[in-house]
Amino acid sequence: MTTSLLQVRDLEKRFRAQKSFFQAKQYVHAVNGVSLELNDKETIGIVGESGCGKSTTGRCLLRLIEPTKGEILFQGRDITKLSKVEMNKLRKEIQMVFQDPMESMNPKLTIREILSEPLIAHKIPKAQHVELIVKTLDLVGLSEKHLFRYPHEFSGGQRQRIGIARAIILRPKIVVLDEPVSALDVSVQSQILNLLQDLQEELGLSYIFISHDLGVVQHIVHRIGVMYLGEMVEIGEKEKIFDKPLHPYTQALISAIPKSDPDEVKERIILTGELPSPSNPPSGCKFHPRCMYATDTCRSAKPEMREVEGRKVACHLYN
Amino acid sequence: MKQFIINRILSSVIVIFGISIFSFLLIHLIPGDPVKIMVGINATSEQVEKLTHQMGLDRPLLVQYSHFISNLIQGDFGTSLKTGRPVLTEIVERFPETIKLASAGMLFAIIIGISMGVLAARYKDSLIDTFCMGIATLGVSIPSFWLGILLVMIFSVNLNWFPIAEGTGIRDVILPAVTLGVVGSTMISRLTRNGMVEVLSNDYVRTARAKGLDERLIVFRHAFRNVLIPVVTVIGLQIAGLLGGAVIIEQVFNWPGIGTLAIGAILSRDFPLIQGIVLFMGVVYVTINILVDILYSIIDPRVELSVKEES
Amino acid sequence: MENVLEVKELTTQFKGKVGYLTVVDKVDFTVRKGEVMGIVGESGCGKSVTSLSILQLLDKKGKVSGGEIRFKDIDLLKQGEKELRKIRGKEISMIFQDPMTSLNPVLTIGKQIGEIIVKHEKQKGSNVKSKVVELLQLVGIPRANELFHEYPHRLSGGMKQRVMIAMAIACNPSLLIADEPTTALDVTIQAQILDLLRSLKDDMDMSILLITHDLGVVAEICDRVVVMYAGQVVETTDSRTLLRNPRHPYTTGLIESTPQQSTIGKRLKSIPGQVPTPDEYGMGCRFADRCPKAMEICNHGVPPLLMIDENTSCRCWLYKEEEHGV
Amino acid sequence: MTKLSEAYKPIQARSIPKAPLNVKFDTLKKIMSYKRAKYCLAFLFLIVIIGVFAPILAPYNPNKLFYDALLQPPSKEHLLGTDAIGRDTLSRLIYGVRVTLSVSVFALGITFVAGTFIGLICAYIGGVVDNILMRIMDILLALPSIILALAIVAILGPSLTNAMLAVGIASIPGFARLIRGAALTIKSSGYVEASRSIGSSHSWILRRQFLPNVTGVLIVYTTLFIGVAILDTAALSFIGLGAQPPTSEWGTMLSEGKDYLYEAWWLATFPGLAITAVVFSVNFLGDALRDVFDPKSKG
Repeated sequence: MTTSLLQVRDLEKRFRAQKSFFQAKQYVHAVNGVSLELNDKETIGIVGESGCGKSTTGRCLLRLIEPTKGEILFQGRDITKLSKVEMNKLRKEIQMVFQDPMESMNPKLTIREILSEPLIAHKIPKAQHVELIVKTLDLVGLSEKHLFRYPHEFSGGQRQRIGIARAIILRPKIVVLDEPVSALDVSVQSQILNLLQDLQEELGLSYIFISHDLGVVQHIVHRIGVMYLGEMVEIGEKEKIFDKPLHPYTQALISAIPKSDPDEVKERIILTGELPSPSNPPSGCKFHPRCMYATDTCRSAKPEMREVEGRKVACHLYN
Repeated sequence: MKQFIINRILSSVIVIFGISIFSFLLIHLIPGDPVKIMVGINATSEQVEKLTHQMGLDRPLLVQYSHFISNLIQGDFGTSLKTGRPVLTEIVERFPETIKLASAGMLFAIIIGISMGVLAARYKDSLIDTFCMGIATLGVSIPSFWLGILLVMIFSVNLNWFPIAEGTGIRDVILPAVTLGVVGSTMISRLTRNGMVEVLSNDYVRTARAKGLDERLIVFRHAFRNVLIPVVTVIGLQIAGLLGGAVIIEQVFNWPGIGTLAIGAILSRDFPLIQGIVLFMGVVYVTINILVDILYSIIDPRVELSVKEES
Repeated sequence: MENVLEVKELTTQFKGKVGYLTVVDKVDFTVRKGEVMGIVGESGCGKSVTSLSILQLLDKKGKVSGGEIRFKDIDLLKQGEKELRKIRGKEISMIFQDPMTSLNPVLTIGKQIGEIIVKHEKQKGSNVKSKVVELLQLVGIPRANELFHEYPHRLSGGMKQRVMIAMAIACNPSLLIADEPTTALDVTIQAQILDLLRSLKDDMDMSILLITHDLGVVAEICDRVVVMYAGQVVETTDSRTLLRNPRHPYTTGLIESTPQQSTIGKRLKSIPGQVPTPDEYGMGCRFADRCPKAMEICNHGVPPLLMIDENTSCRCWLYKEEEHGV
Repeated sequence: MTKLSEAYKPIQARSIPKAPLNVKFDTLKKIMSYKRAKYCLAFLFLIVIIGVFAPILAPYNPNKLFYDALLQPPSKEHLLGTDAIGRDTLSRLIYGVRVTLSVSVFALGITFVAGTFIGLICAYIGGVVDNILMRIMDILLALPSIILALAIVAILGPSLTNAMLAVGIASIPGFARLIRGAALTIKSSGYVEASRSIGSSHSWILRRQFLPNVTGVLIVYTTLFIGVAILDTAALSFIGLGAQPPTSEWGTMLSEGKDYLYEAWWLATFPGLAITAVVFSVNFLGDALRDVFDPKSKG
């Protein structure tokens, strides 16, 4: 047995897409055979473009969306097999921060009520509530004077701080961060990223950081997984992947990170074509229509994930 | 597109089937013995038995229903107890009058509604806007039958422009149509106004402006079709309202349409006729809605895209 | 080099709850022939309003209340609606941030591109169609002939933005204003669109005014840049100097708070607080509250925008007129 | 931001602010800040008062016949005139408030309870239950609501109680559908998802996330349906299928007045005016409420 905090094996999520009552059922594979591991006090980034299934993966880990197949082992226990009540209890250990803090907070509740919700849900004695809430507000850089305000009275950055406070108030082991800074301005974004790093150190959190922005991801994560059309194409240590990306898609993604240094702007790989629709994915390797190295094998056979140069990659180039 | 229309028709068939069950059950939902109510208190038990047998009410429910349906398919809606004539004949005789009234009302509603809405949107937040929207709120608040009475008082009794007559000619249809139209126009004018205001603030209108197009072209080519999308839906719903409203308005103007027929049937407890009318109105309404939806899919190219997703 | 567009002291106000709020405050910049000029800033700094003010496409609540916008030899602010319509789409065209909502959902792509040719080039019938197909091919849209009759919802975001670009270049404009053209798109698609814009600019000899919040995009494509903060220009210079040697503390903060290769493993610098809203603008420098180098004087007066070397001007009390010897 | 280590120090020393008392009255204040809403509320309140104190306020017994004053135009003795059998119109109008209000409130009650129940059940449970219930609603919606009401009156027989039932039942499908739509929006909202991710129980989510947000919608739709209920019951009475003479009901009064358009204009004017005024202010109030609860759909 490994000692990983969280282990995901062959996670699969299918959605049913039905155009009408009278048509045959169709399935969309939003997530297809994703495996990953998360260690204690580690951050793993899941990156990819829209429709690659990164958010669905994140939601499956909390069973906000029920996975179709696969195992999710949290401290060795398969949480997909838990009953709903048991799962609810376990949510104390795995929390989530959402992309749009305004959307994810009930506009009719005050900050105090929003932050008490996890405490009530997990039956923390009422006497401790205020103390915990104020402490947590302090941790995220807000203060008790904000307690009785409503979400719309805050700026975007402050709202995201509240979102983070709600997620860490129970001192969970894992926080799933779904595009936590995408809606924010650059200067505020860096405040939040720093806060997340501080909290990780202080509270010993593990993060699953979902983002489309490789620039942000490379700054904050330890390991990184790249997804394309529901599948993991490359996963491993951040340094290894950024120094020498192996999968052609990872290469393209990394070269597409806008460089702030004008002299660094040079050779970049511009992918041709569009993202195919997940409901009608290409055969073989799903990336082949946009890949400059595609061969006949890529068109017909799906590449297996294998260990290459210290990371795992799914590409026929490395057989 | 074709797929969409076929789907739409198929689902309507299910709805019509449901309506047939509802109208069939009408007679069975009556508290007590429906036959006794129909023949009156003074009837002998022999008479009751005879009618019960004649209407097939002594057979099992399912048999009755299959009988009911097979008769319907052959165009047999039953026989009116009061006049002894086939129900379908009674309805078909009166229906054109109601259609005449409702379509004249609809026409009026659309003309008044859309022009008031466009006017209000054009002069948004001005006195004109407040006035038009005030009228619209008044229009939904005023009982249609009272409006009818008012119009008669003013235009027939006092001014004598439209004398009260028993006919159903063009001159006679004006007042009832205006009555119906005012009520129908309110929703349309509101929606047109709000739709127009919203559409004009959309990104693609800004794009059109950035292209250097004339304001007229922007309003009519770019904005108006988008405004029509919700308006058409409401017009579809309004048709139902108008058919229903016509029932009441017919009473005010002594109009010999379906409404008068229905009320007479209810007062004289002529159940076969009531069943027939309910069923008939349902079918008419469903048919109108199919037409509206088809129109809708022509205006809005996105409808076919409504893919249902479930986990 | 010849200037295509000169904006002088542009001031735009919006109707607020109490009176008018100045959202764009005396903004100056020029766009030269054949260059890409960037306007950078965070949300709420007035960069989009500036771009909309040029063609006077602001909604009813906003109005340009002062300044001059000189395009070629005319002042756009002195033109009537009718004259402006001849310029919009023909001489100056625009593309917007969200291609999903910027195309009319009920009109075909062919019609939407075609109408601009009908309007400005007075072409008709099959001429229009062949021109539209040509444009679609030019912006890299496959199956242009089929797509002519399609509705926008059938296209992906990247493709829609290409359609917007085709529309914008239809009449060979001298200036293209692109308001956050890649923000709503995926990274790989973003790279495609920037590449397309760059090559079109060279081929068609037009200038581009590019509004963005992303310094990466600036490095990628812009020749010169204006940095805006709270409705004012705080720094103008060429993009290389800006990124290498930022003068204004805000620019410095912005660059340092962007995560990049060099920051890995380090703590990101960040600017405390947030951008003030127009009703919060005080008497002094609008950045003073958040500025690490704030001095006493910063709270008392708005610093002037000073030329501090040949091609750089900066709005900050740290720089004095004497230093550059003008 | 305070230093992290400091944040872990005990905090007894600090005073925790108390919740300001007025927090919960915000909504009411907001409603009152709309001028027209305030006037409408005041008017409706007045109407209710009139209904409650009808015996004191009405100058005469509504059913008292003044044989020497048939079809009298408005005068000092009879402010709004008398009808064909000599009853005082004003007194009948005042007593009519009682009938109209109670009937429409009961009809609305039926719609509200059943409609909300069905709508919420459909939205919350979803799946087959939702499918079946909504198909039934579709079928009922396929009939114009007044036809549906007529059909129900036909089953039950014409009377005021039955008209009330009919109007109430006929509005259920429309109401249920609106509620279901609103509830589905809330159900798929980010904050309900966030609640689930926190591990809150079903009942908690229902109580604290779902209900507070659905109440606004409920209040708005309910006000809008009051108008419909008043109009429909009056219509049924008008065509003789609702309140039966000699009940003082506004619709019935109109239908009686309709026969004397040439002789007595006041008979058909005042009851209509009364209905319009009440419905108008209810609708105006509804509009204002919609602005308060849903700033997006400005009307």
